[in-house]
Amino acid sequence: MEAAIVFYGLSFFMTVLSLGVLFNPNPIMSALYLVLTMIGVSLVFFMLDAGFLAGVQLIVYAGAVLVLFVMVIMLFDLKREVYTFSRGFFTRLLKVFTGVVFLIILVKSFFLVPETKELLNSSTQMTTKNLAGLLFTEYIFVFELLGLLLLAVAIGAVALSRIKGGTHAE
Amino acid sequence: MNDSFLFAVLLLAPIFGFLFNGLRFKNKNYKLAGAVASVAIGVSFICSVVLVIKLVAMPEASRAIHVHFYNWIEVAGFNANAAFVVDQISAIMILVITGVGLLIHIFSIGYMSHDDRPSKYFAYLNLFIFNMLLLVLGDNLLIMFVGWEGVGLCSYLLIGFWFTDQEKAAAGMKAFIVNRIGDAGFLLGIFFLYVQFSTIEFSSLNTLATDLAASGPLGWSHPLVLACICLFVGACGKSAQIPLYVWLPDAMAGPTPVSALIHAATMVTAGVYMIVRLSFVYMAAPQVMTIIAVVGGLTAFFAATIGMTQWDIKKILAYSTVSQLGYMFLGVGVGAFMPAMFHLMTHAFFKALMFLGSGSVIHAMGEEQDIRKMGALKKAMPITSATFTLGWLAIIGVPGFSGFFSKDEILWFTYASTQGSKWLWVVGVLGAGMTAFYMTRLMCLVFWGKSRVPEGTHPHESPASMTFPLIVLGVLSVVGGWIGIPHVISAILPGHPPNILGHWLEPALATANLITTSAVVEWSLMGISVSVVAISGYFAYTAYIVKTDIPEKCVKAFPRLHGLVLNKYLIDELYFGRIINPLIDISKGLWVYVDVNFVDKLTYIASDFVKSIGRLFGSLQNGNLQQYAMYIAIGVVVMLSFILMG
Amino acid sequence: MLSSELLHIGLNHYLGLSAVIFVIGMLTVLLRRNLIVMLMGVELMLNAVNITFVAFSSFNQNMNGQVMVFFVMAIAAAEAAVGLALAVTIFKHYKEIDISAFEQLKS
Amino acid sequence: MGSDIVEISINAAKALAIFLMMVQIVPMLVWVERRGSAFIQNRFGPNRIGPLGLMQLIADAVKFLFKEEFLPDKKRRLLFLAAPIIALIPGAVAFGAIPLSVPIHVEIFEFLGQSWGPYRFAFQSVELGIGIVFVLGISSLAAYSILLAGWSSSNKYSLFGALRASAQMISYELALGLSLVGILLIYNSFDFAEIIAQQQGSLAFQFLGKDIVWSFLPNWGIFYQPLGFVLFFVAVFAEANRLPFDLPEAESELVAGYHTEYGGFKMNMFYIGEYGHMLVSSALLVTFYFGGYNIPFVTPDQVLAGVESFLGLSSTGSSVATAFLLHGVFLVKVLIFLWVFIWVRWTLPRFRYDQLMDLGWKTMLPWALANTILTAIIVFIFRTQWV
Repeated sequence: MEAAIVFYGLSFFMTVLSLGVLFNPNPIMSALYLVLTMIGVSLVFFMLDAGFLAGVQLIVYAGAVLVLFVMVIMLFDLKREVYTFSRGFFTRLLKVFTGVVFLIILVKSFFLVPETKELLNSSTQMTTKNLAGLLFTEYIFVFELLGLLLLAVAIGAVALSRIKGGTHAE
Repeated sequence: MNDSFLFAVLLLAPIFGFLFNGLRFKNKNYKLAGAVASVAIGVSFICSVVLVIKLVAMPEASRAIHVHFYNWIEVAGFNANAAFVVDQISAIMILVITGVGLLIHIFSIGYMSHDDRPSKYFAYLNLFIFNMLLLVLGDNLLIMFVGWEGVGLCSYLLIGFWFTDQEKAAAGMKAFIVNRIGDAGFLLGIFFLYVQFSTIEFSSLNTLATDLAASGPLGWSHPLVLACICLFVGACGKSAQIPLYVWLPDAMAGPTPVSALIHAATMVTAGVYMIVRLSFVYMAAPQVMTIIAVVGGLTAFFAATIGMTQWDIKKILAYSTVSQLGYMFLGVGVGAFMPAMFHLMTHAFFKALMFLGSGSVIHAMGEEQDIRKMGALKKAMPITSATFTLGWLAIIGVPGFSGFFSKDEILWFTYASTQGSKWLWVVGVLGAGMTAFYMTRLMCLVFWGKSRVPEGTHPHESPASMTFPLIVLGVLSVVGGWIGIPHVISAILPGHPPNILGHWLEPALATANLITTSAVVEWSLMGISVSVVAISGYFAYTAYIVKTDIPEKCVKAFPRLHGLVLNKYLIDELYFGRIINPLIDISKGLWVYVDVNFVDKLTYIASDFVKSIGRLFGSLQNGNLQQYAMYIAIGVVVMLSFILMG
Repeated sequence: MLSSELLHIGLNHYLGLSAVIFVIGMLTVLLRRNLIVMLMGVELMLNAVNITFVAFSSFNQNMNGQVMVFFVMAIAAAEAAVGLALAVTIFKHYKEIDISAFEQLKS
Repeated sequence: MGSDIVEISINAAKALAIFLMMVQIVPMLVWVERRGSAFIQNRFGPNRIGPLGLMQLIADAVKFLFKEEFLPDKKRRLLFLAAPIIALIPGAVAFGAIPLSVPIHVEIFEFLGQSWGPYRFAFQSVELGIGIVFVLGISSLAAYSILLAGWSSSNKYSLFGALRASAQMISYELALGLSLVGILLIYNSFDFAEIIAQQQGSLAFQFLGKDIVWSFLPNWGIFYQPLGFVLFFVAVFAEANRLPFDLPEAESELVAGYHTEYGGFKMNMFYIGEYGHMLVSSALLVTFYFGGYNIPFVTPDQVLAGVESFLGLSSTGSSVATAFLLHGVFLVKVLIFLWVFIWVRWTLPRFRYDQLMDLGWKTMLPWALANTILTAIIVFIFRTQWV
């Protein structure tokens, strides 16, 4: 009962907040709605007994990635947008229609998933230790690859943002 | 040592040399380049020797080392392996290729010392050795074909090595194009053989062909006969037989060691080797063998006549090579496979020796090739002169020298084989006489008589790296013949030395039936040919040393005949006038009238159609990222709904 | 009718939530003109997928799903870094952050 | 939260008390800061109102409450008002997850004719198995209040301050998190209580399978992680935007940085947030490196036994007494660190911004990585059964 109330409340807020991301014409407000959505996702992880991921979600998304977003938006000093959405009435309609159909299909397909078991609260398998174990044994290659990717991205981002142009043109 | 390891080293050592020199082709250090290349070939030579020793140790009936590296092509029943074999035939070939090749590499170090691209030269040379080894070691026709094409390529590259000279570049192209005709024949031959036997491996081909021949004579349209003809066309191209011999004299544009290695000792004998390899197949098609014999005999004769009139030292040797190759084909044509191989080997020794000798002379004369401007070089170049003399004695067939044994064996088979004829023997003997004439003429004009060397040129003896190969080849030219002594001669020699080569090759080759004759006939035939040689040699000596006005008188007596022969029977002009130019005209006509007006228009219609469709769909690709994303989303939706509905 | 089906929170509830968020993220990418907000839409989509991963992982008692979430997070961070760097570059050049600026890049 | 009404109500009261503790420590700290700085700078500081100037705090609070509100234009008003409130949240939530003492065990007792218990009350608002990750995650949200404040002020100094602050916090969060990895490796846990439990008694460790006890040192984390401590200490200063890292509010350059436009009680909330941050940082330092609520050389069980025999209380009573005794020890340690914060502020000058970034990325990060790797190697060598 409590779990249902918490879940439905959280779902409602997350839906509203992500709709805020979609509809708010002010990019900064969009970003802040997104921050709140991320915190909601973190809570969902918490409810799903994935505490470590919840914390990492907070640190990585809310604490780092979205700070960057907000920072960039503030740096550009973007005003409220006159044209929030893309052009073309028909295209817009088609896009929304696609989205709705997609949602219907997704929800329909979820009922193909076989009947699920109870969420066991204190499972011995689902510990952070096991996560780390998997990460450093079975997925070690992917893990190292990700390290390389992040290095490449760091270099690429620095190189990209050092391109001279616009206000920095000589 | 492991067989496959030996094979790998044998094949890869030249490739290593090629890569080493090829990757630093701008380097001008000729000593390093030559040393690396020579060492690479030396390693191959050692491997060859080891392999042959292993082969000798094996029982006579099954002397063959097969090595299978991997499955090269496997398509729907067709199977070609990267497999190699050393048996009695290829053993001789690899010894000749790596041995003579090694000597020529060493010679080249001295010869190319003034060139500015020695690394490139040695890289090509090593690549050639590799391809030649592929050709002779291949266990099936396809590997042989790869080597066949590879040596063609190297030949082209080396003939046109000094490509800044228009004529030399053209000579390279001529060689390549003429060889293409032959190669097309070769490929068709492989196809025919595959159609007939469903295999391209030599051993199974030979067995199957023997079985087929046992069932009775084959008609002209039988695939095997067609295959033999086509393969012979290939051999004609590679081994410079009538009518495809025209490229070989022009090929003398390349560096002289190249002429010695490729256009005298090894590559041009590939055709002979191929036919010997497929001896059982050819024995199943006697009518083709007759063609081969006739073509070989005619080539031997006509090339010799042209050789008598030439003034360029290398051209004379080139025609001599064509003529000698003609003898080999005459040999294989009458079923004298063993003597053909024998002549191939001795020819490799003495012709390589003579080419290298001529190279030494040309080097000494400062790139002068006209024998009218030489003479009396004996004093200036004693070693070259002495070794050249040995080669001369060998090629004209003086008894005791290598050429005598091999050529005489071929002539004897021509006379005595059931597939030979007396007329072919006559042609052969006449050719031998002419050979004696033009070689003696060459000796007289270059080394003996009075010096006609122009002022300012000071001929000198070549360095040791050039004379050493000459000496080794000189020795081989003398003693090389003694491993294949005919039994009539061996009968009168003390100790009755056996015919080592014949004995060695016997299990691997088909043999022709000989008419039983007495030893007297054989002795008398030998006597006739030796005396013909002696007479014509003496005549040449008289004409060019004693009474030097005889040649001019002869020319005046038959001016038209001499002109015709001097211009090589106008064969090149004939080809240009009757074949090449009409082809060019037809092509031009097709281009101007058919291609532009018809084919191009058709393709324009097609391309315009594609273009308009592209424009239509291009409007979808308008650069709007969100529309692209929408396409993706719609695609996902469609796919998911298909999955869910289905 | 408040059936026990609705009150008993199971796997399908979480999947439904993630589907809703995913579609909203997708529409953000499709509809918004601001490049940075589009990137936010991408982040929304990634997080929706993460929710499904964790939900399956928890309900099937299988840790592999959580490992995947870990990787998705790392890649999302990388994607955001590059995306923002691109946005900065675009902004420097065109003085605006509209996605239609990219249309001018075509030849 | 709990199973019955007593447990729930006590837990709720406990959470409220801990939040109030955090809020109430601020005025005291303000007093300590002002008097302390005066002491350091050889002047008097506020000493007129009340004994030792203690009443100055109340006067200040009253003044803050009655100041005139001034707000920017309407568009950004919501965020302008939200920013100071957001500033309070990370400190308060994070502080709630840190155990302040040993849990209290209550035996079964009769009350209102009913039998209650037994209960176990942890001395913290929420007990989490992954406390460290949670605290790091929550404190990483602190950047938003500064960003929002700076942006919604419509003031370029504020915006500069906000951008500087967020860049600085992201940069130092890296070093902060990495310097903790060594502690995690050694104590093998994300749980604060477990980490503290491993720091009781004298310094004892295993070396190549042998147990070694150094009874002259307490079993504190700093002796295992000296480099990690230094890095964490420095990073914490930067995270709290305290001198020498207070670039976001550098008054010589940016007037007052992100809170230039704030006045009255709203500015006070930023102060509370900053001091809350300091409090959390000090508590973390104590928890990780100085044995938490442990009395040096003594284990909590020994304390409990001592209290039982010395005071002669019931088991519930002695549990409560022990908990509050150890909480006092914890508070003393935290206060020492709070004083260190203040002391450093009035001793060191401010960095230049490029020096700050260089220090963060080029010095702290590599050293934190080195510390991680070194610790991993040493832990591997010490823990492996080599024979």
